[in-house]
Amino acid sequence: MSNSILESETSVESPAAGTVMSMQQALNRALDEVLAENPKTLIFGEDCGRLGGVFRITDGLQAKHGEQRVFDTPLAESGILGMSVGLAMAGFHPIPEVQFDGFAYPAINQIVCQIARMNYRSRGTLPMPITLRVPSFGGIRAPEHHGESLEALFAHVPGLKVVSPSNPHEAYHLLKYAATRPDPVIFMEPKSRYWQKGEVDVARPDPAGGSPTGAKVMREGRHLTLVAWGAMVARCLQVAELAAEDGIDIEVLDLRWLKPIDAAALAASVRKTRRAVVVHEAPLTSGLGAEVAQLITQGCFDTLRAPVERVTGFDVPYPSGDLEDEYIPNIDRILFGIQRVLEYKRG
Amino acid sequence: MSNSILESETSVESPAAGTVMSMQQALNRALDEVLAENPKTLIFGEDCGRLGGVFRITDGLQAKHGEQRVFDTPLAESGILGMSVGLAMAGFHPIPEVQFDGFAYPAINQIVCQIARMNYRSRGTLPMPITLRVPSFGGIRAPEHHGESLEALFAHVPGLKVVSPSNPHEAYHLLKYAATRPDPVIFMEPKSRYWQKGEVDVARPDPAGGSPTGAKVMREGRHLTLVAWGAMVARCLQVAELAAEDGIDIEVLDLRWLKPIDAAALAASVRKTRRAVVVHEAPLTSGLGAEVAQLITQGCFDTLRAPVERVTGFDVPYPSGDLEDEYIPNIDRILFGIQRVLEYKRG
Amino acid sequence: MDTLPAASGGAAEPLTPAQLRELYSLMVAVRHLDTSAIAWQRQGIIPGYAPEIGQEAAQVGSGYAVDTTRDFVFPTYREMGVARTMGIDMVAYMSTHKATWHGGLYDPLESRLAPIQAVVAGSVLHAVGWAHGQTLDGKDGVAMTYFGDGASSQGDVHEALNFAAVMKAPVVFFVQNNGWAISVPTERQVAGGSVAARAAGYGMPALQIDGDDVVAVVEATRRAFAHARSGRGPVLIEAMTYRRGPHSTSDDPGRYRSLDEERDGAGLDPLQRFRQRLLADGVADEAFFAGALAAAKAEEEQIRTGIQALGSRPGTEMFDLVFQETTPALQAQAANWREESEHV
Amino acid sequence: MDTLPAASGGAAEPLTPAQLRELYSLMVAVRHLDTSAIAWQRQGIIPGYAPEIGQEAAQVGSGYAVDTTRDFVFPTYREMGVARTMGIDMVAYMSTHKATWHGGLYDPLESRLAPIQAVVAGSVLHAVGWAHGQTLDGKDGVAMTYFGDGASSQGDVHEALNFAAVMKAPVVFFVQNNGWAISVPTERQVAGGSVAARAAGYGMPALQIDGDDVVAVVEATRRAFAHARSGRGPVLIEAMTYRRGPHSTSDDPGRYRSLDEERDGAGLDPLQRFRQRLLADGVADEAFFAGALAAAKAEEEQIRTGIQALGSRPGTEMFDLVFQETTPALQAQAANWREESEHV
Ligand SMILES: Cc1ncc(C[n+]2csc(CCOP(=O)(O)OP(=O)(O)O)c2C)c(N)n1
Ligand SMILES: Cc1ncc(C[n+]2csc(CCOP(=O)(O)OP(=O)(O)O)c2C)c(N)n1
Ligand SMILES: [Mg+2]
Ligand SMILES: [Mg+2]
Repeated sequence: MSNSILESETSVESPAAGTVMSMQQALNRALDEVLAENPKTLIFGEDCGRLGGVFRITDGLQAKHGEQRVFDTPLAESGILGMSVGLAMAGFHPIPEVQFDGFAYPAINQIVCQIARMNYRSRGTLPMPITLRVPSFGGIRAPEHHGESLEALFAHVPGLKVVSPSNPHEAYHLLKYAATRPDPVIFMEPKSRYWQKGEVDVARPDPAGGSPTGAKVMREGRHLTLVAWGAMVARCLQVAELAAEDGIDIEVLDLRWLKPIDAAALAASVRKTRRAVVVHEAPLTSGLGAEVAQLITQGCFDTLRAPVERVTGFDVPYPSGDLEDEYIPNIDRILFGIQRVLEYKRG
Repeated sequence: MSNSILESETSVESPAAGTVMSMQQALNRALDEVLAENPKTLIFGEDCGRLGGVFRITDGLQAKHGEQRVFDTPLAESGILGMSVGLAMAGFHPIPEVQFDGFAYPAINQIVCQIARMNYRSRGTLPMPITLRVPSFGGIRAPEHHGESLEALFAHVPGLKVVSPSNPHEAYHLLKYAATRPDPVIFMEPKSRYWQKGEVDVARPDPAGGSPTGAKVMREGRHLTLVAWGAMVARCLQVAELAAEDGIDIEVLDLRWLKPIDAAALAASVRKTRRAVVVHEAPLTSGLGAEVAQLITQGCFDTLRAPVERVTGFDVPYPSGDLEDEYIPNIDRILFGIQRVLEYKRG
Repeated sequence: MDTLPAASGGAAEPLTPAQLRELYSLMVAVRHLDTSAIAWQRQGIIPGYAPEIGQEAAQVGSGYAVDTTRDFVFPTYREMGVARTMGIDMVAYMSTHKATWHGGLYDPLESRLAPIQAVVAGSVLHAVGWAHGQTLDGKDGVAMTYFGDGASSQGDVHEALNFAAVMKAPVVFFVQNNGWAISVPTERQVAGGSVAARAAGYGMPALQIDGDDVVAVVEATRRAFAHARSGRGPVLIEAMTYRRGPHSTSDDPGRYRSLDEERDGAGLDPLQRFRQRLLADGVADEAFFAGALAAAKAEEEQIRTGIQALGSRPGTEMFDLVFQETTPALQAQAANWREESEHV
Repeated sequence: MDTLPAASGGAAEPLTPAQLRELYSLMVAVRHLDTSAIAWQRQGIIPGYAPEIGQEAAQVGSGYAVDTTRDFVFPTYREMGVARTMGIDMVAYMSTHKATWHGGLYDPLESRLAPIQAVVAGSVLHAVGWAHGQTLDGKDGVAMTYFGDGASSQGDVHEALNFAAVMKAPVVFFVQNNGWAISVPTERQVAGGSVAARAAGYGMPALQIDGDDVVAVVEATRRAFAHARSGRGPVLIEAMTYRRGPHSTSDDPGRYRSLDEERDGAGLDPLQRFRQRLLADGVADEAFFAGALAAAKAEEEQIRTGIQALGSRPGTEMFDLVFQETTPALQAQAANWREESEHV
C-alpha cells in the first residue's frame, strides 16, 4: 500500500489525457478536487483523517484541506450517518465513509428512514446531498463482514441513488458526478479493484458522449449480453475474451447505476443479442440480478431466445477467505451460465 | 380493539373445526399454545407484556404465563434482537416482537450480521431458533414508518427464513410452525388484516395435505396466475371475483414463504395458466416481485404468453394516510396489470 | 441535579410580567388545542393524535428559550407545544395528524423546526450534525433536540451524546421524562433512574429540573443555550414531567396504569400551578385568564377550520418530492399512475 | 475508580505462588504466539492477524477468573490471550486468521467461548441475553463480554448496559481501553475520558484498573464475577492498557503515532513488570522463566504445525451450515455448485 506515486498526483491540475492510475488514486484525486471546488463538502468517518482511511482513499486530504474539512469520528456508523443528515440540513455536502460494506448495517436506520426520506418528508426544503462511500464486495480474503454486497438493499430504498464504478476512469468521473448531486448517492467501491491500474481521462467522462447516469457498453458483441457492475465487470470482460476464442461474441454492459437502472440500455443491448446473463457477487435470491433479469424480460420478451440467466453468489453468508473463490462467480461459472443460455432449446 | 371474545378463546383446548376468529385472535392463540407447549419459549419486546402489544397480539399472555416468559424490554430494537441471540445461545426459543415494520431498521445489524449468521459462524453449534414477529405492510392510515414492507430485504439475507400469513387460519398454523423451528424465521403479520375474521381449523393446517413450507393455491383458475402474500392475497381474491364476471378465470397463489420461495408451485401454476401478475405493497425496484417474476420466467419460459407483470407500490417513500390508497396496489391497478398481460401480443 | 457551571452570562435576566403572561397564554393555547385535537379525532376530523397534555410547561418553557433567527429545533411526534411557542403555522403543523403529509406542511427551514419525526430518537443525531455545522461555519446557532425517557434507551442517543461531547457541538438535549413510554414506566426503562445522570459519563453538564414549572424550564433552557452558544459544548436537560393522557388516541392507559397511579404520578397540573403563582404574585388576574382562554378557543376554531378545509395533497407529490433531481424510472411510474388513476 | 461494593464474599483469596507462576506461563505463551503470528503473516502462513501485544495482563488476568463449567465468554477479534487462558484448542482458534472459517473451528458451546466476533460491539448484547437466560433458568453462570475503547462508541453498548442494568443480568463488561481504535486515540473517541465513568449513569458499579498488572486484573475480575454471580447485577471493568503493536498486520501505525508517543503511551511492558515482581517476591526464578519460554516456543511450534496442516473446509459446508433445516433452494444451489466446480 505504498502511496508514493499517489502523493505526486493529487494536485488539481489536469494531467495529459489518459493518465494511468489505480482506482485508489482516481478516487483520491476526485475527492481532492471535490474538496477544492466546493467549500461545503466534508469528508469524515472512521480513520479517514490522519490515517487516510484503511484503503488510503482519503490519503493526504486532511493535511491538504484541514481538520475541519476532513476528520475522524468516533466509531459509530449510525452516528456518522445521522450526523450527515444534520450537516446536510445546515447546507453542507457530506461525503461520509463507512469503513466496510458490512458496517453499513448499523447505519441502515439512518440511511433508510432519514437520509432517503428527508427531502420527501420536508417537501423538498431539506435536500440530502450526501455521498456515502462504501468499500464494497468481496475478493480480498478479509475477515467476516468485510465482503458484503448491499446493492439490492440500497436499490430497493426509495430516495436513494446507487452507483458503482468498475475501473479507475469510471471511479474518478462517477465520484465527481455523485459528489455534486443534490440527492443522496450510495457510492459502492469495488475494493478488490482499488489497486488495479487503468487509464483515466480526467477531461472527458465519456468520449462517446454518453450520459453520466446511464449504463455503459464496455465491449460490443452480437451473441449475448453480460450485465455486471463493480468488480464483476472486469471478470466479464475476461470471460468475453475467452468466449471469443470459441467464436462467441459477447457484449459486456457495465450497469454502473444500480438505482435508477438504465432499462433502455438493457433493452437496446438484448434486443440486439437476444440473450443475457447477469452476474453479481451478492446472494441469488432477491438480488439485484432479479430486477435486471425482469427488466430485460419486460423490455425484450419477444426477442429473448432463452430466459435470462443469473450467475451470482449463493444464498449463504459470505464465507471465509479459503472459500471465497467458490462463492464469488468465477470464470467457469459464468461460462456455464453462458452455455446454458446459448444451448437453451424451447421445449 | 375490544378483546372480550378473545379472552374466552385463548385456552389451549381445541374448539370445533372451523372456529371463526380474527387474525389477532388466531395469532394470540398460537402464541398461547406455543408458550404452553415449550417452556423454553419467551415473548418480549416493547409493550408486549402488561399492554399485550399495541395490536393486542400478546394480550393476556403475561398474566397467564408469568412475567418471566412474557416481558417488556426497554425501547431499543437492536437491544431486543441482540438479547435474543444470547438467549438462543443459552437454549431458549425467543419470540421477540418489533412494534412496527419500520422499527426493524435499528435492529438490522443484529438481524443480518448476528441472527442470520450465528449458526453458520458457529458451524451449527449455536442454532438461532428465533421467531421475530413484525407487524408489517400498510393500509391503516398510520404515521410515518408504520407501513413498511421489508420482505425483499429479509429474503435477500442468507440464513433467514421469511413467512407471511394471509388469513387467520394461515396465521395460526404458520406461527405455530415457525415458532417450533430451529432456524430464525421473520414472521411478517399483515397488520391491516388483524381484525378481519375467518375460519380457523386448528386441527388441520391443510386439509389438502400440503406442505407447511410451500405456497398455497387460494383459488384455482385457468387464464392467469396472481401471485401475492400478506394483505394482498385478499385483494387478489377480490380481483379474481371481479374478473370472473368478465369470464376471466384467475388462479390466486398465496406465496406464504417469501424465503425460501416455492419455485415449484409458481411453475406448476403458470405452466397451466401461461400468464402471471405478481402483486406487492413494497416499492417496485428490487422488490420481491422481481425474484418471483424471474423464477416464473425461468420455470415457464416456453409456456409464458406475456412477460410477467408486477403491480406494486411505487419507488417512493410510503406516503401519509391521505395518499396510501394511491400507493398500495388497488383493484383497478391490478386489473390494469391483468389486462396488459392478457392483451399482450408478440410484436 | 445541576452540573452546569453557573457563569453562563446573559441568561440570568428574570422574566418580566409581560413575559410571564405570554407564557401563560401559550400554555392555555396549547392545552386547549391539545384537548381539542383529541376531540377532533373522536369526531373523525383527524385519524389520530399524540397529546402532550401535562407537558405544557416543559414544552412552552423550552420552546420559549429558542431564538428562531439562529437556532434550530428537532422535535419528536409530541412537540405541538414547542411548535406553537415557536410560532409555527398550526394548520401546517397539525396536518401531519390529519394524515396529509408525514413531516407536516410547514417549512422547516424558514420556521427553524425540523419535520415531525416518528422514529423514536431518530433526529437526536441530526441535531449534533446541524450544530457541528454551526461550528464549521463560525456561527452561533444552537440545536435543541427533544426526546423522551423511552427514547433514551436507543443506541442513537448514546452515539449523539458522545459525538456532541467529543466535538463540543452546541446542542441542548432536552429530555421530557414524562414517566412513560407507551405502557412502560421509567423505572423499567431507564436503569439508574435518571437520564440526566448519564451526562456525567460524557463529561457533559446536565440539569434535572421540575418540568412542570414553566419558569424553571425557561431559565434552565436559557442557561443551557447560553452555555452551548458560548462554545462550551453540549448540555443535557431532563425535565421531569408526566404524560397525563394516553400515549395516543389509540392507546388505552387503563390497561397498564390505574387512575390512582395516574393521579399520584401526575401531581399538580402545570397549568393550574402557574395560574396560582401568577395570581399570588399579582402578575395576572381572572380577567386575564378568561381572555387567554377565549383567545385559545378562537385560535383552536381557526385551526380546526383550517384543518377541515385542508384537502389531500395531489398524488403527483408522491413522485415529485422524492428527489431534487427526478429519475426516468420515477417519471414513468408517475405517468403510469396518472393514467391508471385518471381512468378510474 | 472503584464503585463496586467491597462485600463480594469469596473472591478475596490471594493468588498462590503456583497460580502466579501459571499466570506468567500463560502470558509468555500468549506473547510468544502473538509475535509468532505476526511472523506467520509475513511468511504467508496466514493472510492476516490482529495482535494483542501489550494486552497480555488484561487478557490472561480476566480469562483466568472465568469458571468454564458455568460461565460464558464473548470475545472480539483480539482476544487470543483470553482464548488461550480458557484452554481453547489454539489451532482451532487461530484458524480464523488462516481464513479457514470466520468464527474459528473450536466448539463455542463446549469451550464456553462464543465464536470470534468481527463486528465491533457486535456481541455485547449477546452476553446480556445469555446472562438473562441464567436468571430465567435459576442458574449461576456469569457472562463476560469484551470490547474496546472504540467499541464503546457504538449504540449497542449503551443498549446492552441499560438492558443489563434494568434486568440485573449477571454480566461482566470487560473493556480493554488500549488507547487506540485503529488510528483514533481514546481522547477523541471517549467523551469524558473513561468508559468506566459511564457505568454510574446506569446505576452500575464499575472498576477502572491498571490493565497491565495481571494480579490486579485477576482480582478485579473475580470481584466482578462474585458480584454478578450473587444476583446483584452487572459490573463494568475498564482495564487501562496499550495496544503496543499495529491494529492488524495490514495497519501502519507510523501514519498516526510516532515511536516516541508509542513508548510514552505504552509505559512498562506488562510481561516484564510481572517478571520483575515475581523475581522480587521470590515466586519465580530465571530457570522458571526459561522453562516457561521454552514451553511457549514448543507450544507455538505445535500450533504452527497444526495451522499449516489445516486444509480448507469443503465447499459443501458453505451450504450445509447455513441452517439447521436446509431448504430445497439451497440444496439446488449446492448441487449446481458441485457440478460446476467438479467439472473444473
Ligand atoms: C425506533 C422506534 N421504535 C418504536 C417506536 C414506537 N413508539 C412510538 S412512541 C413510543 C414510546 C416513546 O416513549 P418516549 O420516548 O418516552 O416518548 P413519549 O411517547 O413518552 O413522549 C414507541 C415505543 C418508534 N416510533 N420508533
Ligand atoms: C461495526 C464496525 N465498524 C467498524 C469496524 C472496523 N474496525 C475493526 S476494529 C476497529 C477499531 C476497534 O477499536 P477498539 O474497539 O478500541 O478495539 P481494538 O481494536 O483497540 O482492540 C474498527 C473501526 C468493525 N469491525 N465493526
Ligand atoms: Mg415518555
Ligand atoms: Mg482500542
